[in-house]
Amino acid sequence: MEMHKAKRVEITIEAVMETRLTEALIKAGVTGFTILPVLAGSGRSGQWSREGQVSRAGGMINVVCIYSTRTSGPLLTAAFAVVSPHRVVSVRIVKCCAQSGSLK
Amino acid sequence: MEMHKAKRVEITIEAVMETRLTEALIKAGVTGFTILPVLAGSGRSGQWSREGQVSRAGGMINVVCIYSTRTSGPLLTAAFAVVSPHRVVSVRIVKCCAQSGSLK
Amino acid sequence: MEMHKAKRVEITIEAVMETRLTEALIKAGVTGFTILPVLAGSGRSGQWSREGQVSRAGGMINVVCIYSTRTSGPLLTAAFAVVSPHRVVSVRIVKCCAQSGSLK
Amino acid sequence: MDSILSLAAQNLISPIILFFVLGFAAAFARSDLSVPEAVAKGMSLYLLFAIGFKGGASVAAHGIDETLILSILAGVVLSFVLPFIAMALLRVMTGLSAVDAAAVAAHYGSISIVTFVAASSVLSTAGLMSEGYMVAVAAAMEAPAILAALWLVARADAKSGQGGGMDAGLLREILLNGSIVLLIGSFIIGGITGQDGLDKIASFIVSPFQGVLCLFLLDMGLVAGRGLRNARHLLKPGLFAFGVLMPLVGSLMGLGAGLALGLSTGGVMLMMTLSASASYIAVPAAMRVALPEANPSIYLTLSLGITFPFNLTLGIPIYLAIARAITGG
Amino acid sequence: MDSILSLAAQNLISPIILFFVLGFAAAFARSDLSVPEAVAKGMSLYLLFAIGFKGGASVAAHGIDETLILSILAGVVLSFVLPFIAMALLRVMTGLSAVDAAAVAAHYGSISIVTFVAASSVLSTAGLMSEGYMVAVAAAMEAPAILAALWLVARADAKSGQGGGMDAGLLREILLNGSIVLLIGSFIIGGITGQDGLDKIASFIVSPFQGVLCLFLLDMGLVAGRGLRNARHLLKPGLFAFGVLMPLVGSLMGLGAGLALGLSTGGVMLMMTLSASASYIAVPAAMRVALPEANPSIYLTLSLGITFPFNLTLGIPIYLAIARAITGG
Amino acid sequence: MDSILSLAAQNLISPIILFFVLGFAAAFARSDLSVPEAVAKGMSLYLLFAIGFKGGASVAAHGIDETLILSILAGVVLSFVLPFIAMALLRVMTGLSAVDAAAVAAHYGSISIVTFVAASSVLSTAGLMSEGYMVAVAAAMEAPAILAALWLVARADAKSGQGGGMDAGLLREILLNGSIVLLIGSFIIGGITGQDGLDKIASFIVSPFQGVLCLFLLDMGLVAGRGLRNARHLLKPGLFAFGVLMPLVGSLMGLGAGLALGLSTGGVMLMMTLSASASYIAVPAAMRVALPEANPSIYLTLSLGITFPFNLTLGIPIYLAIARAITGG
Ligand SMILES: Nc1ncnc2c1ncn2[C@@H]1O[C@H](COP(=O)(O)O)[C@@H](O)[C@H]1O
Ligand SMILES: Nc1ncnc2c1ncn2[C@@H]1O[C@H](COP(=O)(O)O)[C@@H](O)[C@H]1O
Ligand SMILES: Nc1ncnc2c1ncn2[C@@H]1O[C@H](COP(=O)(O)O)[C@@H](O)[C@H]1O
Ligand code: NA
Ligand code: NA
Ligand code: NA
Repeated sequence: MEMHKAKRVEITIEAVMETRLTEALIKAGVTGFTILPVLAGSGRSGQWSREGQVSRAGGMINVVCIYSTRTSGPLLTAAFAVVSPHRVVSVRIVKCCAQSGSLK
Repeated sequence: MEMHKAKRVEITIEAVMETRLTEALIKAGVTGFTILPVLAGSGRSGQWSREGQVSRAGGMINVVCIYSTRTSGPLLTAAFAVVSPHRVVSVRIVKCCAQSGSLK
Repeated sequence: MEMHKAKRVEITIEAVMETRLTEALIKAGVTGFTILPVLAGSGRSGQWSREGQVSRAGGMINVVCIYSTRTSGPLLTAAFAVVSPHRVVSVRIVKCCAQSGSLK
Repeated sequence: MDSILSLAAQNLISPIILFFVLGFAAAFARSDLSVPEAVAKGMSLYLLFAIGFKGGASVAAHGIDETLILSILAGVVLSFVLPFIAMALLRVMTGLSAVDAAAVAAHYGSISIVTFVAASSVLSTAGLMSEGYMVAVAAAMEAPAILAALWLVARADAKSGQGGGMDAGLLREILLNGSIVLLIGSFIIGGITGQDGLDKIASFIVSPFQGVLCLFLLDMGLVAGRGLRNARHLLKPGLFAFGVLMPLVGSLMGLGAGLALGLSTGGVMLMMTLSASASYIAVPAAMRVALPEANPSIYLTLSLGITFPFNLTLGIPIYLAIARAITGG
Repeated sequence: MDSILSLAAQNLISPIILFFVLGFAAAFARSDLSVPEAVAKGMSLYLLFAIGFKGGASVAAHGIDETLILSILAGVVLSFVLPFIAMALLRVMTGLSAVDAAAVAAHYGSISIVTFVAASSVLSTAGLMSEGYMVAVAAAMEAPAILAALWLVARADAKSGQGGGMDAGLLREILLNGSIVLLIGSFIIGGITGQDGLDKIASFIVSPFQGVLCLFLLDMGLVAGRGLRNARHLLKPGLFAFGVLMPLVGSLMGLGAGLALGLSTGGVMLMMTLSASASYIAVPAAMRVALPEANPSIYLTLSLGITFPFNLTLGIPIYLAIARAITGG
Repeated sequence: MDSILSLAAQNLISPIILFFVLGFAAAFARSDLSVPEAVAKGMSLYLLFAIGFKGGASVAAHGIDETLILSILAGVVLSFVLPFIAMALLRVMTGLSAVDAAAVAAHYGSISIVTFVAASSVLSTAGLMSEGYMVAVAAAMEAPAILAALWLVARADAKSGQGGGMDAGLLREILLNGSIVLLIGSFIIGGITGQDGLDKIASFIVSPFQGVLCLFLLDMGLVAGRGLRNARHLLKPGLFAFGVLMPLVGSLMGLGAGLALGLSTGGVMLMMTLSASASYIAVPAAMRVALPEANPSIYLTLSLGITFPFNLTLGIPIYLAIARAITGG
């Protein structure tokens, strides 16, 4: 299996923003991402937990997106346009490699 | 706590392949891994979500495996033998460190 | 968006230890973390799965904590004090970057 | 007054209230008792499905009342007007910023479906009927308050480019949010299939209803208690007072509307309860998108930690006593 | 013809169909209404448990019919043969690759347990009985189609080393998949404990059954609608036509088998429904393992987005009318 | 003896046991049948809610028995004493380390609420009554065993600084753990609202109870079977023998206590069952915090994989037969 250099962005964002973020990513030509559920967390806006919650308002999701180092510009711009007015966002970039072809 | 250099492989694979992958890992001598649930995702085979699903066919899991840099060969070979015919796989390797003893 | 250098610690720990760990983190001045659910895993104490479980004893959580490289000392000390007597802990440190302001 | 007290006492020792109190107390004692998110959501789907369907079947049984449309219109107007009153009270009683105040105001214009359900169950214990379409009024009151709040923000703070973002996507999300769709959908299906349909599923949506409500209120108590414990430092006296005063003010508006419409005693009491209750499901989700600068701890703590318990324990018997005294029901 | 139409109309306004339509419409309108995965799975466990147990208890009550074994055998044969017919139709009507066509064919040989449940509930509304062991026939029809499809792939594409991978592990997974085990296990337990056992748990598995089915079909509507919306670009006219034609063809094969076995009117109708229905739980999971090159969007969209709604709304009343007309029941 | 055997046989073919066996067998056959964690937790909340409430309502109906307090005290003492006996047996019969043995001992002092529920349902099938407050005794027996075990560790291994960590936080967690809070809370609410309250929610907590219990025991069978399969290499003959012997020893202690308290036949049998049963929810969680060096596979496999199935299938009919023979009930 050939490995390529790639970037891995991880965005922790309110669950209600999911569709907006994924639509922005797809519009920017980024079609590969994975969404992990989040149980609980803490940040500047305090501590929270999903236990017993009904509303989607009180929860986050974790969007992981791996992309080739060449396409970083548009991805970040698209994602950040959605993400920036929200206080509850963390973006992390790590160097990594991924199976050829699964990146865009 | 002493830190060692290690690799971190993250495999996003269909939930139905879980047993096959973990059995391959264990056979290859890799006994440490963690499986995270995945809510939704998008890739070459389109967008999907676990909401309301009953079948395990329409979902992925996230298998994270940390191992010492010396044992990388057999691990990757074993994992990839299971993983390669499946279109829905992403492998990422990152440099990291882990508590001594929890690696193999 | 400005990026800063940061560290990312990922701790896989028994679910029953959640409150103890987060309280230790908060006491150490670390107020940003995200807790992911874990479905199943394997380590020195064997393989396990959350399927059908009622007790919290048989499960793990994944605590991810991103912090600026300058504050690593107290964080690790606080976390490890809680974590060390437990056999089921994996700590990983990776280099990464995060949105300014969300770190502490 | 006497009857209010005895009714309140009787209400307080009903299983549903006691389970709410149990959850509240467990959260404050930091017990690890908790209901999984999926189970809590499952119960809320059940409750919406059941009350929607029963409302529709009741409309089918009693015929479409001429006041149905008027009542729905009244609900829309109340939901749109209440945030303005809430806003005015908040500016006087608290030091909240315009954005935070508007976000809170949106919650009080909208409604809490669980408060509505609890009020209905108090009604039936008291042997009173109500108009089946009050469920539709409840659904109609969910959304207008959100628009009012965004308008308030835009007015208060015309320069801040960020706040008050309302676009087509958000509007669709608000109008088609899951609870409205399920409530209205079940209402219509109940209306179409009528008594026949109700007979088929009565042993699912009628008989076990009270029991599910007990478990659900246990969870609400846990969530409300945990939220209040985490955010108690936010609860300035002014905010606390608002959380108790505003439902009373709202209930009086609802009383006026109910009387004007000529509703039954039970209908008037439900209209008061709807106006008095504050949302904690649909509106918080909309606020996270539309007013991300507003602090969620404030509006959630107020609506879920103060007003919801107040309505559940004291408000509902008060509204019932007033409705009875005035309509003579 | 007239009776089919009126039956279809009557079927269309039953609560279970209307909730399916509600879910379907909500998904198309992009409402955020959704059922948590755990709740959906819990409801499916409940349905399998209930129908298995009731089937077994009914066999215990009526004695083991001499045609039980023959019916199960007929089911196995039908499940194995139907994929070949489906494959032939697909090669004529669509441009699918051999692997994609075989994967689709496997779904149509196997069965949809929810379609079976909906048909049973239409039967009981119509006041017709059926053989209790039809549940066992349903379970027996789940797996053979998968083997047929893998054989089709191996034949069509003997050189491609990858496709059609069947090993001992996969065979065990298919035969012991959760829904078969629960269905057959509950059937046997129902048979052992008989009427006594049924009396003990009737208020769990009999009375609330229709209500749970409504909620479950709401979820099925949401999932089917969302799938269809995401994959509508795949739906060429040929594929769409296959999704409607194949269940009719299947139902005729089931009709033949049911008549040959001498089943009751209800039994014939259920045999038709089983043959007409397409799997969307067990077979997709097996295909992901055995035929990873097949595109899941195609087979899921066809079976869940086209054939399932077709059977639920039009197919079932058609099969009932035909069964009645021919058996004179 | 004869009556024990026929009772055991009768018990073995009840739906709840058969569903446990189904789950156990499915796990051993490596079927992928599984119950989502959230659904399993939801069912356990339901069971605790229902038995607590019914126990409280029964106390309200029959009046507070003078032996209530004494029975609870007896339960506390039993729970504290049983670990010492278990520890002694373990040191003789097995080669476990002090820490592992103490962790196992804690489980056998505490109780399994599902075993209690299964025993109650066998009682009611046999037409026997029992004291409603036995639910409170069950709750009181959950925690003392944990303290006993920590004391055992501290004594056995005074030097090892790590083990046996008991602090205020852990004590609160143990005493306020979710299942105790829900059980006692529901018991109190059942006591306050009495028959009235029970009437309101009976169709939720009484009629469907047996059915939910079947599904829950299916899950318990799956979890126990999977655990046993994964950890069968740990099961030395000595450990296995302990897992069968210890419940019998415990039941005799419970018998003595029940007779001394003058409980009814049903009460004696429940006291025996509580003493015989081993925890697999609250104690394992406490052990992970307090004795992290103890191997969870050992204590979970013993209590859930050996003792729970033993009690469910053979133990309960034995305890009932003994209680009947001695009390003449
Ligand atoms: N430093 C951090 N490390 C990990 N997760 C974080 C961090 N900061 C924030 N988060 C996550 O992002 C969410 C929103 O953060 P905030 O906007 O700061 O309240 C939190 O609830 C956490 O789940
Ligand atoms: N570039 C990517 N970044 C993150 N996750 C991905 C990426 N590509 C694929 N995935 C995940 O892997 C699954 C299968 O991918 P695919 O086979 O390309 O459809 C997707 O549904 C995602 O959950
Ligand atoms: N090398 C590893 N890679 C990933 N996860 C691990 C690893 N080792 C342990 N874990 C996780 O940590 C848990 C406890 O590990 P242990 O204490 O070794 O049994 C396991 O059940 C896994 O979920
Ligand atoms: Na209101
Ligand atoms: Na078929
Ligand atoms: Na015990």
